[in-house]
Amino acid sequence: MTPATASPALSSPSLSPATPDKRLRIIDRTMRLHGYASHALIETLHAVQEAFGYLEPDLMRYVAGRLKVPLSRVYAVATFYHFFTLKPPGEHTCVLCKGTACYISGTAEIFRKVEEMLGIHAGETTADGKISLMTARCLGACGLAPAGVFDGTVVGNLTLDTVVNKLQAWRSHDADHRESAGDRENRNRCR
Amino acid sequence: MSPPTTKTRIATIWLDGCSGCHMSLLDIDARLAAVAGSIDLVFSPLVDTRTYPQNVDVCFIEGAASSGEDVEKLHLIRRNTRQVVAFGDCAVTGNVPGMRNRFALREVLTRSYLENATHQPRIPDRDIPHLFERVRPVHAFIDVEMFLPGCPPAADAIFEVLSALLEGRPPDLAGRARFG
Amino acid sequence: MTLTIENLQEIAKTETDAVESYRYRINVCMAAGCLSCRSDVVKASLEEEIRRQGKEKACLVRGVGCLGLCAVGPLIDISPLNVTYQAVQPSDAPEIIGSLTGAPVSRLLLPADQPFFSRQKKIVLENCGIIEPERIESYIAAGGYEALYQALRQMSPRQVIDEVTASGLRGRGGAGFPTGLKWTTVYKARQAVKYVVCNADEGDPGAFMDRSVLESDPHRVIEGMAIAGYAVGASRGYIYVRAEYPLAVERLRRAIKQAKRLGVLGENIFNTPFAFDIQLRLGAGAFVCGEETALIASIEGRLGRPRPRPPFPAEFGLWGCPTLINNVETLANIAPIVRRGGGWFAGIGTEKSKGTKVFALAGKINNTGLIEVPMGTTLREIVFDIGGGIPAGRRFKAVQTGGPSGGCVPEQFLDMPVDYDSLREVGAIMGSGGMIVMDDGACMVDVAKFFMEFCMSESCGKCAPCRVGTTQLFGILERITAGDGSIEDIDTLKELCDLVGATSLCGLGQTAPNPVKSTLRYFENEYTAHVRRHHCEAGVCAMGKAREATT
Amino acid sequence: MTPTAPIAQKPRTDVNPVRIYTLRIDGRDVSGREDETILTVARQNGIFIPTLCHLDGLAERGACRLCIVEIQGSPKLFAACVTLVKQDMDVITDSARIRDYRRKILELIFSERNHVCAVCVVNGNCELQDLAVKLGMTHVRYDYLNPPQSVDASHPRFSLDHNRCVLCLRCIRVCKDIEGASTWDISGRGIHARIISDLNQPWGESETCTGCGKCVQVCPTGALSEKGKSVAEMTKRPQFLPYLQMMRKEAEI
Repeated sequence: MTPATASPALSSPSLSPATPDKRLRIIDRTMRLHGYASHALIETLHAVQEAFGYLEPDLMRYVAGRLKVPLSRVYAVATFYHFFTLKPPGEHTCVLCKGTACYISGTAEIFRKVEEMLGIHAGETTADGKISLMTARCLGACGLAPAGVFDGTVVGNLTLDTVVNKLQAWRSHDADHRESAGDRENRNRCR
Repeated sequence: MSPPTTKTRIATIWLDGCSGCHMSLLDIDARLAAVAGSIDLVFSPLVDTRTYPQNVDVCFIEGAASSGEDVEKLHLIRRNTRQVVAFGDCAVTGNVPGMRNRFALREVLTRSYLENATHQPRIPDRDIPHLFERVRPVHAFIDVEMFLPGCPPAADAIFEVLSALLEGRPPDLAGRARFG
Repeated sequence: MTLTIENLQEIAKTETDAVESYRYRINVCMAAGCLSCRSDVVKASLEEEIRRQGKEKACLVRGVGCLGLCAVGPLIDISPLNVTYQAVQPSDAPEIIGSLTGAPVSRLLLPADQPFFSRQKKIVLENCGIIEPERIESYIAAGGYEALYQALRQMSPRQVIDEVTASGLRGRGGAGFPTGLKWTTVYKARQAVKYVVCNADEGDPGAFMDRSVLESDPHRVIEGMAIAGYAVGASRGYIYVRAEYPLAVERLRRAIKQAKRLGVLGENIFNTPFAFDIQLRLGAGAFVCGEETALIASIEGRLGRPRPRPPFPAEFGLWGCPTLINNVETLANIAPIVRRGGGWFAGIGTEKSKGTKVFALAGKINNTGLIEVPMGTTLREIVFDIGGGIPAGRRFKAVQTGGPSGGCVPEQFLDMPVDYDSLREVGAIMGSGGMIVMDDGACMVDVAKFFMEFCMSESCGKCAPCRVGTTQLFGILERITAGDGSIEDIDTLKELCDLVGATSLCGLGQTAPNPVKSTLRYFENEYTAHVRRHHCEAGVCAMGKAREATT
Repeated sequence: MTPTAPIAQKPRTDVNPVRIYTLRIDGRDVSGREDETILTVARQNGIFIPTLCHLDGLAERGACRLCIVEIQGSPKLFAACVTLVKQDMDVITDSARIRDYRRKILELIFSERNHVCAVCVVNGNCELQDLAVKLGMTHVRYDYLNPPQSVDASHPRFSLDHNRCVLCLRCIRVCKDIEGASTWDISGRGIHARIISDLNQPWGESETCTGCGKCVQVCPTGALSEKGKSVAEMTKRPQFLPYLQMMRKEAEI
């Protein structure tokens, strides 16, 4: 995950030679687009997360150096906004909506059962790295409550059974299953 | 005042604390003698009474509430006492006994009775009061008329409270009492 | 090349002719709701079926925005037959295409006289479900960007503001501040650089109006912003949109690109000196960023923590410049107001709340979805006529409006006209327009706990009353719903509500106690039942865990 | 408090000259410059308003809410540290309502972390402790939250005890605005907000900390302290701040 050019010193923002990692170029492009202005921090962190799936410390360091933003502020912004995650996501991501309409329609119960089943809490990934469980404040799909997002696809009118089946399918999936780049991209976008 | 005596019936009790507040009480020294004539110490670790009497005018409670036994005592005190004083930081805030609250009770017991034990490691479980998961101040369980913070409260402050109670006026603790 | 009105009209004509050259136009809802029911697959299979039956010349399939009735998606609408189908599956395609010339497919038919559709009045949503959100031509064919032309070429900034003021439009983001007044303040500021910001960080859980507007009619918002920019003297705008709305983000990006290419954004718009450019900024999951000063901080790439006001953003906003902040729905009202005049708009609604309001109906109601009704429509009409009432024969209990800053309106106020002031009177607020209907299966203490949990985790942590107060409030509510509460807890609740409301720094903290306050006001008996009898009437709260401490 | 001396400025002709307003604070007639806050003017006149996040020489935040005051004619409360004086303003800094709110806010702050004065390094030299006395807070009626907070003693000269932090953010402000190092910031939000250095590294491993100790001197509680000092010696010296600021302005002219 970590780019080979990790940890460029704060003082030398030029310390990013052409790296083979395409993802790093996406981040560079975002910063360039905003003229390396410090106010592009949030936009850049979005780009980092979209490219890498999470905010890796060395990348935060890299962004801090390029945008001339204190390290502490990068960390502050990365943890203030709940959209950002500092932990690598699992192979699959299950987001359950905890908006009002979904709550009224019983997501709390589904959520409890899912936590129990996976043995993890919201924001965590199962030990085998298979499934990440997240909550969303509101997906804006209240008409379809309870709703959730499974690997980037919004699914409405959830029941405990549909969720459990979906998770079971992910779990039992053979290890040789490799998700396509498109899947990953899609997933990151919707998380 | 209650019929049997015109003296003010005072009790003190020591729950989860270090007895430092009681030491501070004794630090009032000679001035204690001055008020001795008007008080009757009816229950206290300092005197030899087994049961908490009825009709107590004032009770000084030192220490936090950490166990079922503590709370039973508190309710008994409340029933039989006109004015309850939370006496010292442990009673007022939970203070040092409350520092275990940020750990699970199990962790605390394991640490003290198993990991750090040099002889027969065992968590005691027989014939002892039920320990609460969290230590709480006195006012979390019963109404309290007066709070006297300090670890321990200064002898001056204690004396002021005592004399104010005897004189039936509100105590003036300005500059005399604070947490810690 | 500069765009002229003739160009605009030509684009509109070409588009209309192109669409009308087809005998049948099949509109498939491609907003997030129906998309999650695979309406994209439905669209593809319809196209496939048309090809198979060789009807390419007669049938046009278009992906349009939200048709409103999300409960029964995917929805498709066929004109000029005036037929709407619900819950369409890809496998229905042959039957639907086959029936175009004959009788409609009755098993999919949505009754045409549904009050859901007939009782609404659409201004903000007038194009939703009618135009293709991904094509600017489609918006122009519906009269799009004419208002911008009119404003730039025929009106002075002052006149534009006068129309907005005359319309009586009030901010649709929640507080209901008069829009004209806000515009005037920014207009009067002397600085050369000013900004217009569109607040599309729809954070209320249970509200999805803005998302639908952005997904269904993004150009309307862009046009509103450009007009606002002209009126107040700003040449740059930002749209601050939730990253959780990927589809809205994508459509906005596309729309901005199209608008720039066509010349309705950029330099010398419609051959005038006016220049306007819009950039997108993604929110990152912080409800507090709906607060103006926090939103500004976030656009500046900083932590979204509110600062004390004054100075207000209208004087000292983005990068210290005067900044106009309006929410999506407010801006979506601008083009129609300019086109048809403030007087027309002021003729709709009630005395103090003009125009229409979009509501997102959700919760225990049959017709979940998006509606737009004139201000002053009663709750009963909204819930029982348009919304179709409560499902499964349950009883109506309350409707929650205004999200975490709002309150619960109980049954006795069902005949109250819905407007800013009457809602406030009963302890709720208009908010952004989320309406969550609750039946007798909802426990009001649990609902209050839900909102307090929301406020606690969305508190930015800057000021002590909100940071610690919401945590304490939540702790008490948790205790009560676990059956461990005491009667004193209810007093402490009231006391903390007062404290947090009176002393918090920003609107989030000041309104955080509202859900508790309003449920206490109308449903205190439920609280007392929880603490005295350890009983939850709705059966939601799992009571009975013995309170450890009381032994 | 010492009144801030007016700083010599270049004469400006493009705006109105600076205005001086007369107003009333607690019934006393006072005057203040248009850019002065209620707090500044009150303190110039010896009127006490409690503060916690405010510190002379640092940018205002208006966050602790202890300095709330009433202004006649408005039902709202105003933070004195960020509210500018206005002509004919009638300010009340001390009423039953305000006293009650201030005490409750202080109780909330005490309930938030683990403030155990008896075992604290600044016992006796603590602004929070003093405030409890001044505001007559005898006990905390809310539940203690007792969060599991940690102590960072990795720095050779200083230590950070999150148990005592009140999130006044003075350390962050002094480090950013005065020292210019921006070592400190705040991670997370709401009740989970916490002071961090750099990328949430141990303080001793911070790459940006200059070790100047300004943060320690401005910290109102025992959250930041010097190692190797006894409790009695643990006094803070934030007075350097107005001096530093004055000297810097002097240097600019």
